[in-house]
Amino acid sequence: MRRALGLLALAALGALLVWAVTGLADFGHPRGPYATAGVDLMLKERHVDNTVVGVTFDLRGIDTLGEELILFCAALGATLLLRSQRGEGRAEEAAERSEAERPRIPPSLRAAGAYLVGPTLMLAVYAIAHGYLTPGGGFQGGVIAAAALLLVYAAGQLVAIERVRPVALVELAEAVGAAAYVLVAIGGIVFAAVAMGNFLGFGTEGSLISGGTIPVLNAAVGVEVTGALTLILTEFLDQARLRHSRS
Amino acid sequence: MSVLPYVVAAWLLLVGVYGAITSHHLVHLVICLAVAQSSTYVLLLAIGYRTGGRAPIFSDLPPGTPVVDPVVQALTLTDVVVEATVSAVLFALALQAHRRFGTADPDRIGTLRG
Amino acid sequence: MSALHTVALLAVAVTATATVLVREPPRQLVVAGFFGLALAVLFMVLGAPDVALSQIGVSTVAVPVMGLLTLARMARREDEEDE
Amino acid sequence: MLVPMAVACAMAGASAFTDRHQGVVAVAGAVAALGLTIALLARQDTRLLVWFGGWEPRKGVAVGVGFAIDGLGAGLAAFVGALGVVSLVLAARLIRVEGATFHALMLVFVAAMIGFCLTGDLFNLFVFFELMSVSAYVLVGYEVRRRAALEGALTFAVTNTVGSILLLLGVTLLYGRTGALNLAQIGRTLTEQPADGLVVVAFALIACGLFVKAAVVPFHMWTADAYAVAPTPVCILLAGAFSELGLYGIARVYWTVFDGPLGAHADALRAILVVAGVLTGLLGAVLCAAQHHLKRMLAYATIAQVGLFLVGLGLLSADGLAGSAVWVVADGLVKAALFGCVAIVQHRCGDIEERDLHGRARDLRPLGVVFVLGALIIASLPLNGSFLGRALVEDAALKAPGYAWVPTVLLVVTGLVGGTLLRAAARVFWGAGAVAPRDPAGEPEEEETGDREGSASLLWIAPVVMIVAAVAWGLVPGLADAAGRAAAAFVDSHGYAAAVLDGRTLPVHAPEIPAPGLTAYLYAAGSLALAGAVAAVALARVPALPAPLGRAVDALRRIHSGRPGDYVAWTVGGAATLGGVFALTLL
Repeated sequence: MRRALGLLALAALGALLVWAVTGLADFGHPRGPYATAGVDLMLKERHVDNTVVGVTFDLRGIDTLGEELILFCAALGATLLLRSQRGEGRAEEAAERSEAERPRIPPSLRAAGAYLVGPTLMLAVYAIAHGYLTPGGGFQGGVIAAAALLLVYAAGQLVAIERVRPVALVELAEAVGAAAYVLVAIGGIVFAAVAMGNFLGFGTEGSLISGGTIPVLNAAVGVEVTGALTLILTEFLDQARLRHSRS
Repeated sequence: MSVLPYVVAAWLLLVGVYGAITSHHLVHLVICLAVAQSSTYVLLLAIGYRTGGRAPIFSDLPPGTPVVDPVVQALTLTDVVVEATVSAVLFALALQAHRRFGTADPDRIGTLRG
Repeated sequence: MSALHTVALLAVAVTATATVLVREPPRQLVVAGFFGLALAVLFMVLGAPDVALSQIGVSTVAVPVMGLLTLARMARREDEEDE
Repeated sequence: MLVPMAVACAMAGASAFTDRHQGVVAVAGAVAALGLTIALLARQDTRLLVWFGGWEPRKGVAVGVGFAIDGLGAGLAAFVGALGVVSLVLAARLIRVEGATFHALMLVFVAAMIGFCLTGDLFNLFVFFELMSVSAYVLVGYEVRRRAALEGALTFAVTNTVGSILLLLGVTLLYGRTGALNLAQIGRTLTEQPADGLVVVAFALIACGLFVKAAVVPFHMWTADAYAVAPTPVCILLAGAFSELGLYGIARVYWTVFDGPLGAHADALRAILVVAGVLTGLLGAVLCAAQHHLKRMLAYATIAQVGLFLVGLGLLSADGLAGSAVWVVADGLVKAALFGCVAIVQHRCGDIEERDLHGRARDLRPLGVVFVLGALIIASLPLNGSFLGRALVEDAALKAPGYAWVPTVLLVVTGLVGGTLLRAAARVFWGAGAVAPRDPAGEPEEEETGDREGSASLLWIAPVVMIVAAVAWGLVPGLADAAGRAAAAFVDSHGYAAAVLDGRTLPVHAPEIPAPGLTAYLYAAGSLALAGAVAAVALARVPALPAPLGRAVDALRRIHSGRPGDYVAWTVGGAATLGGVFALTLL
């Protein structure tokens, strides 16, 4: 019954959407002043080559601030939700850890390692080739860093099949997680500080707001993204690694 | 054919939500939501595309070259990160739910009624 | 609207459908990874390298791996309950 | 001007979550937020424009992100700030906080809601929307050890994610049409040509996204599940401001973007919105009356009230909007007080089921008085905020041709809700009536993890203060006129566009706001009487409902299955319906 209702509704919604998109400008002929205005402003007033970065961090910086906060929340939230289930005292954690030696690596994790090596290598190569093009894309940098760590970790998982004692990996995970905490906090604060400087510069145009702040924000975002993603992934990895000692 | 990109975007939304409605596994549910969300990326970028436009990065372009809309790309960047974070939170919830309820089937989870 | 666009778009549509219709979680996550790749290719074609890059990172690597780890945890717990 | 505050909250959050004095830092941050927003409110005469990074509009083209702060937005923001302070103070007593994560999240939550109130940019609206959603998911699921909390958070997150996707699609469509993201700019561009399918569908999508937030039928399913399990401080914020912000978003977007292109069909839209509001109110009231779980009861009461606010807003007139605004604040305060009472009862008795609590809270009778007072205020006891706001809405309804029946609906809904709360109060605090029947659908609820030791004096103060504030709110001199002026400025889309894009301020002629007349007192008396009757009937165990009605209510309750899939299906169904209705009527 639910499926029927859903299909019906989806069909109607789809019809509406198609009806709507026919009202859009033809593909390849965007309307609107914003795009060109943005490009011109970035080039003439900010002298940034990558207009995407320019728009993200200067023209619409406040959006990016909000987005970093979202990331911040998600990192906190994932940690909160995941930590709590083994947060009932270190002793138990120690027990879990001792149990965690020589874990049975589930097939899905091998699949992770196997399937992800390809894309991630491609990603790395692409990133190098692309790095010259965009001086410091915060998100990309952060994501790649996190992904790299992840690949190392996945490799570690694969190695662990050959009875490498995984305690070291757990410790590593804990350490990285702790470090990521600090990274997230610092990234947030730096970003906020710079952004606030930017906003408080309201009125005295050009003084605080120049292409100059863009790289700073970029770096801050990079730090924040790296920290947050690393934190989240590490938490998940801990989950997958630690054995669950209660029913 | 010039509406194909928009139609594809709509299709992504529909198929993703359909998957979410009929899902029997929380992880599957989350991924379906991610698919639905990706419809917004496609729509945004398709709207911003300019025929023959280059990527809006002028380090190797002379100023004045027609480029695609950088604004939508900025918006899409935001959107991508949002999706990642939401997925992370949902996965964490799914994990906890599986621990508490012993099942990953969203329909067999349930203590609240009415 | 070149042939390149058409191919990329269709690839995205197909992989998306597959992602939804493949119901076994581990396999579905792998399919989802390919869906992410298709999206990234489309973004490249649409002249959005930045977005494509972060897209690869997020929906090809981060999200599927989070899912896989979640599944791994779930699977292990079920094993323990069996024991 | 806002953003230093938001950033302060973020930094407080960040630092709070590295050091250990989180509680103090958090409250300080919230107080700072409150101060700033009140400062904003103090100068509500003209619109305050903040262009981030100093990106002023160039030749009437808004290139940057701007906040356009007017009276209503600033007022709501200040209200959110106040609630934030209260709930953070409560949190210090009520919740066993591990680390400072909770406070950090709460601060971000408050900051996001304030930003949502003030922004003048469509995509920025979406960003804050998403920000408050994400922080709210985590906050609702904060007590991870309770199954119900997890389930509530899951359904909440899934449903709202779908909602935000719809919202973003609508935003994208508008950008594709107008190439602008600033609200005023979009509105101005759209008025240049007649509305077509794209505009209508975009409006429908945006409305759906915000309706999910506002818990309007049929997008309301997640609400009770989430509110019933969230920690009480979070409940105060959710029930007091979160839902209402969805409605605020609708009002903001309509009166800046769609007023021009769709203004010609305002009558049809008015009908749609009022009907949706009435449905929401009635459904919420019925389900509220069917509840025995105190927090779920309050959650459904919130849904019912939101429906009534939507009615006031949906009348699409300045005084209706003013009424809703006044009412929202009063109701938020009352809700905070009620949730506070429930928290204390739970704290003492370790239980939250009305039937199990039967008479067990006799030693808390002073609290019971507060609870009863809150119930009476919801049933619009005269001379308080709710009464004033409701009177304004009634006037607006009577002015609008063909809506003379609306006040009756308000009477029924408020009466039913108030009566249910009275019933609960009588049972819990005075042990009146027979023991409630076992609730077929409900299941025993685990205890909430709150520290039992530690004096609850702070807990005691909060509800009293809130209830007093709610009464005092209605007695603020000139409140109605101020609200009327703010609302008039709010609905003046041309003035908004001129102020934002051209920097000109157009004169605003405020409507004549009459003092509550005889009819208002009559309606209030009516709903009070109804409330008393409902409570009496429920307590006297008269077979309250004829069988078919009872079956209908059970069926209604079964629909709220707590399954994400069902909720998503309902959401999409609602979206399709709303879009279809819009397409049929608004073109």
